[in-house]
Amino acid sequence: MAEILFYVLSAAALLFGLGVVLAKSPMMSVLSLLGSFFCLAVIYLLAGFQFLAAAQILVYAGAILVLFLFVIMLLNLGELGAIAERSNSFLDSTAARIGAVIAVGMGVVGLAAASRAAFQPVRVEPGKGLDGLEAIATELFGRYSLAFEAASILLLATMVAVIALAKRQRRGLKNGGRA
Amino acid sequence: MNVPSEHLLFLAAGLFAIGVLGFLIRRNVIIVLMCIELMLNAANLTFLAASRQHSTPQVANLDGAVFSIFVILVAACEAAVGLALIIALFRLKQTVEADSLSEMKG
Amino acid sequence: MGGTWLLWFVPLLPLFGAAACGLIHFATLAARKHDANAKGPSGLAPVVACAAILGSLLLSIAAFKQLAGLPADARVIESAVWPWIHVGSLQLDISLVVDPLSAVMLMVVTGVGFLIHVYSAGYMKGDPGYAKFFAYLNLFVFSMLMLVLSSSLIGLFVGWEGVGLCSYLLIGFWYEKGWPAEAGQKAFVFNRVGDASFLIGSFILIKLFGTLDLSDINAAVAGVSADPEKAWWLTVGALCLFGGCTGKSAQIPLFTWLPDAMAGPTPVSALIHAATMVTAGVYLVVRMNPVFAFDPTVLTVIGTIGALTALVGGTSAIFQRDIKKVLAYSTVSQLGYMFLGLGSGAFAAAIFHLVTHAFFKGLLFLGAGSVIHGMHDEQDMHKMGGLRRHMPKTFVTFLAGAAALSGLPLLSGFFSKDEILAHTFAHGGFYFVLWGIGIVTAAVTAYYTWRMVALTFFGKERFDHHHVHPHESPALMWVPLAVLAVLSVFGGALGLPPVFHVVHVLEHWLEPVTAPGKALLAAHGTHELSHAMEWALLGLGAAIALGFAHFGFRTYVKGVERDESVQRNRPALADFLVGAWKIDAQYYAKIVYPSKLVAFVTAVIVDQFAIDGLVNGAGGLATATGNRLKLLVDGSLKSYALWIGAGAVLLALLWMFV
Amino acid sequence: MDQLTLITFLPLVGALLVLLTPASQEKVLRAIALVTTLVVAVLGVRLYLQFDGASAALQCAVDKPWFVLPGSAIAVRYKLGVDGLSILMVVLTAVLMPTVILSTWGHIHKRVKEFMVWMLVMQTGMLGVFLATDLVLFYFFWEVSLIPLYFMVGIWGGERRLYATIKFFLYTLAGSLVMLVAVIALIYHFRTADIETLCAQAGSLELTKQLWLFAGFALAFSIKVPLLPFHTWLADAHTEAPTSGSVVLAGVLLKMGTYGLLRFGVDMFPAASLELAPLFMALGAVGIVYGAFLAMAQTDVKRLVACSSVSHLGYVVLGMFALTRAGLSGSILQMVNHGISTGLLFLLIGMIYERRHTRALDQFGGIASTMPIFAFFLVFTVLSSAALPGLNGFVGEYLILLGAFQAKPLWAIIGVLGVIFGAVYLLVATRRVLFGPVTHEENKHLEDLNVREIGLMLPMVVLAVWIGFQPTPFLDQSRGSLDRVMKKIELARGAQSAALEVQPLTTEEVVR
Repeated sequence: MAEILFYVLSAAALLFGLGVVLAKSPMMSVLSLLGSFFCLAVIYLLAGFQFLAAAQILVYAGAILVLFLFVIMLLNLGELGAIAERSNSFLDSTAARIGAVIAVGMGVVGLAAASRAAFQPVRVEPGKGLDGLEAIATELFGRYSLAFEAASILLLATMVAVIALAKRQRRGLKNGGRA
Repeated sequence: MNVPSEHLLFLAAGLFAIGVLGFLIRRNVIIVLMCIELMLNAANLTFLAASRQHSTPQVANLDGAVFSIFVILVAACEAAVGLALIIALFRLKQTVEADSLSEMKG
Repeated sequence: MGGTWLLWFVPLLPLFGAAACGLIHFATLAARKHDANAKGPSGLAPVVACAAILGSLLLSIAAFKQLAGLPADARVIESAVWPWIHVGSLQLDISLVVDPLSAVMLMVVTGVGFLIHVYSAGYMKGDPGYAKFFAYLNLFVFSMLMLVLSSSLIGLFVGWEGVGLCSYLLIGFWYEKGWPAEAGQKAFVFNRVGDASFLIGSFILIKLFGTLDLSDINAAVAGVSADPEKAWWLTVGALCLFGGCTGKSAQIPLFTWLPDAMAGPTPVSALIHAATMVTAGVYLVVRMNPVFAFDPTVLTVIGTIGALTALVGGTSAIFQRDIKKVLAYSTVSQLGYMFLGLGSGAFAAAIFHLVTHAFFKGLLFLGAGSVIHGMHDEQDMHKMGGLRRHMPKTFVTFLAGAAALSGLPLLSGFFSKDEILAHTFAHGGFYFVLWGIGIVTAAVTAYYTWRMVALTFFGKERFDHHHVHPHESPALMWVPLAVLAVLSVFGGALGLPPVFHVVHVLEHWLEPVTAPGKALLAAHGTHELSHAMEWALLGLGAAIALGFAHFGFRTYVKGVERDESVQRNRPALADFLVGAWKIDAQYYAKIVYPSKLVAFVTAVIVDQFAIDGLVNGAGGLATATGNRLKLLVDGSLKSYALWIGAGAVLLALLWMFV
Repeated sequence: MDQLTLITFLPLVGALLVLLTPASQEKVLRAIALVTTLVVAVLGVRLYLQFDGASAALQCAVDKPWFVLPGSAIAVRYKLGVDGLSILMVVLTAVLMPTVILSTWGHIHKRVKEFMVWMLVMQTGMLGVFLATDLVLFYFFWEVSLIPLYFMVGIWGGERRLYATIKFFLYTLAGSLVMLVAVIALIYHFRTADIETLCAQAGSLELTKQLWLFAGFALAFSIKVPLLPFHTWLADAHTEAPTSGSVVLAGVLLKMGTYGLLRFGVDMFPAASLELAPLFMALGAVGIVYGAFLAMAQTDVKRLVACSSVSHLGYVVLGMFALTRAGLSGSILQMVNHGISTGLLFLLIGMIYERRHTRALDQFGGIASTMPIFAFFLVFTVLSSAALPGLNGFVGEYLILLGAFQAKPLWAIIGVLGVIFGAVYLLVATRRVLFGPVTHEENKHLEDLNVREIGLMLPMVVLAVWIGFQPTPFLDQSRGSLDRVMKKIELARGAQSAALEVQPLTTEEVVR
């Protein structure tokens, strides 16, 4: 039963992915992205990674997508056609076509690589959680403690950068009020 | 669920391809950013597939999981910075067209 | 004369003389810097120079006397050895040796040299480079003495090139006029071509004998006949050495520099291009007669080239207008005779002709010099005539010289030239042809000699009187002329033909030197002449000389009509002969011009374009690729993304399949 | 402080002194430079007198630890020593420099301080190259001596100086990089950087490896020599260099190439050099004739002399790769002779350039009548470089051509052609400069050489005449080393003939 659910969800995830790419207005893209995140979250759950499923929902769907929404709202890009693509299909310019070809190539390569890899059967029984909280914690604060601290610095740097970038420069300030 | 790992990897590859497709085709920078998020998710999926593959009922190999946590973190930072840039760009050029930015010509 | 160090003074005296005159010259230059026409000490130069030559003349006479005292087979005086180049097993030293041959040459060089020094003291008076001239003249005598006296080929080569250098300096003495410098350069280059072949000859000798000492080589030649490969190398070596001689003694391939060498002052032509330097080739062949006599073909080659040169030289002198050019071509022709003599194995006869030629040709050149001096540097015979009344002393001595040159009977020229012709005739076979050429050249010689005498001293005066006042030369100039005249007339006594039943002085004197060569030649059959045949040849020679002398004199005593008529109706022949059979023009067209072209091609096309092109090309290539790559960075995000994507796919594929 | 370190680094001390004095005091700067080079010259002559020509060993050797190559136990030592092959060049470098410094009075007037510093640094570099007996130290000095000339030509040169100096620098550098590869290979294969042991052991390598290593070294040195295909940089470098730069470049720097070929080619890889001898003799011989033709077609007198250097060094290579006793000693002597005669030629051209500020041949004519002393010196130098017997050029050339004849008669005959063409282009140049009527107005009142100019040429003239008349003491200095090298070549020749059993070489051809 779980397998069927997995296949359905993966199909949904792919469809939502396409939705993100092909949607006319950014709003539609954001929503389809949200959909794909949910499907993936459930797949993680099926694979036995409860913590990650939760993280996926909380961080990705909750934080990052909201951020996107804010930006779209802030710059009022939401209406259909406000910044509609000039031409209806995206594959007009040669660059786009090459891009498509490369994307397809990437996909094929991925599939070929995956199929070639000879995996033994998975030994994990379904239903039993792989990443219990306490197991993840021991890992995170044990072997990966250095990476964890580095991550914190990364976050700090990002915050500073974002503020510096997006702060509105009031005209007439000390350095000549550049735009 | 005892789905063979290949299928998980197929899904990841598909998602990744779509992400690249969007990344290369779309002219709207925000969509490009979203596609990057998509690609990162595909990477996450691969990590988890690997972690799942190498775990045994007694000992769970969680390296993949920890990695995907960090991937999520990086994705978050990347998205934040990307959006900040977009705002600055929008204020400068009133557009989010990718092609309009070509001042750095060689 | 002890022999050790004293012998060294024979060449060193002129060297010191040259150095002294050099200093005097620079002193006069310094003096002249203050006031333009200051004489400075240059008056001293001729005295120093003549004293130096006189010193070495006296030493030579002493050496000659001491040599004569020694028993016939041990007539050698050795000098101390100067160690020059010692490399591994190779020992090249310079030491002087006086033996009968070099004694004769010594007398000629210092004797005639001294007379010419005295003559040029008068001839060059008033010339700004007075002291420099004597410095060069002394340097020349030093080099010539080194050439004549040295006992090894390497020492001889030092003199050989030294002489070439001095002739370059002296021919180009009046370099302000421009063309003498070109003539000097031409002479030096021709000599250098000969020297190159000489060098190769010396390498072959070292390869065969391991040494360059002449006496050792002459002794070792006999041992070579056993090994055919060595014999072949010896023949090639002999021909290379002869190549050197043709360069120095102006034989067929390399003779066109001699007529141009007349650009130098006349005493130079007399000393260098008549008496001494040009005879160096003959001296070398006689000095190394076993090497040349080893293979008969070498002698035949020498004989043929000699005969042909005689013919070309003689015929080219017929229509020359410049008195010095006539004498120059005549020298070429007489040198041809000497080599013809060598070719037929008559080494003593060749030396005999060399000595007599030094006398009468030196005399003729100095006579011409005094004519030119009197006519204020006018050398064109068509503008002379009837000078016998103005210059009686020069006229008489010139007559003696001309008589000897044309081979009038009982004079030195007659005996020496006919001895060579007799030996050639005696050789038989192919040498009959050479003898024929010799006879024809004898006739031509008589013709052009008396044409010259007639045009210069007889007929009406073709110069305009108020500009030119011909006057007799001062005593300083005609005394040497007189001495040389006496020697030219009575020089024949040195080598009277056997038919006179009197000993051939020179042949007997040179016996020890020419013996090894004669022995090798005897192996290929001896040639004797019956008395009757000798008388016949003497008579024939006398008849030809007298006949053509009279014919030449008669046609030109009235004036230059004969020349003009030939010029009018047979211009091609006249031009052909005056241009020495157009050989020089051929050289310019076939060698000089193409070499300039090749130089241009190598310098501009091959070097600049090809090799340098490659080097600059490499630089250019780098900048070109740099520019093209620059275009990739066009600023658009999309193209960057594409490149990233493409790269990723490529890497993946690579990873997959490699 | 031992002798060799003193002689090598004294110029550097001089350079420091020059650096310390303020640039305004030009007189003091020049004096310091002159005094330093004079002291070095005296040391050089003392070294020459002490040197015992008969012994083949390295004399007054210095051997101090320097550093250990990382990752391996190979100790690179600070080793200096002089033997028969390098003694003449060391002394020439030491003796030539005072003349060069003295000549800068005439033509170096701007930035004198830097010029003197570069000149002294270069002298250290050059002396180091000839004295180093450790491969790494040799390579270090090889590069050090390259840089000063880059600045000298680049700053004080003529119009196209930038092009010329960059081309010269890159060309030589490319060569030395290839050499670096060979150096590294050699050091890591034999686990030592000492040249003496390498010379002994390198023969043991099998032939193909020897050939590759030899090729590596030979390429760098052929560029420096310059051998035929690599010579185009020389003409540009000389034309644009200041006079004193040209004198040093021609006098010493080119000889580093030939010295290298001798030390690292013939001495270190006798088998390989035997194998490649015909090729190098061919390049040398053709180089002679090619250089001569090149010189014939030049209109710039300095470029003409540069092309003549190509021809002269063709002789050196021809003699060296004849691999006979005469050829080798001739080529060593010819290195010194070329330094003297071409050095003098460049000095003279510099003097006429200081007066007329032009080097075009057709601007001259009839200078002999206005400058007789200059004419005397020019004719003397031309004769010395056209190998007139009695002067230095002849001894070297005769030995080289003799040696070449004993090895390969064909190339010797082509070399002899060089004697003719050499005389031609030199005499033509002299005639166009000195003789003929005075055509140009300026040539009428040129003032003749002053005492300084005559003084700086005298030592070289005296040396030229001395080598011409008495070459044996100079030849004997390299007797011991050359016997050692000849023994190695005989060994290699024996091995080679053993290898090609089919046609054994007749030993008779090689004069002992």
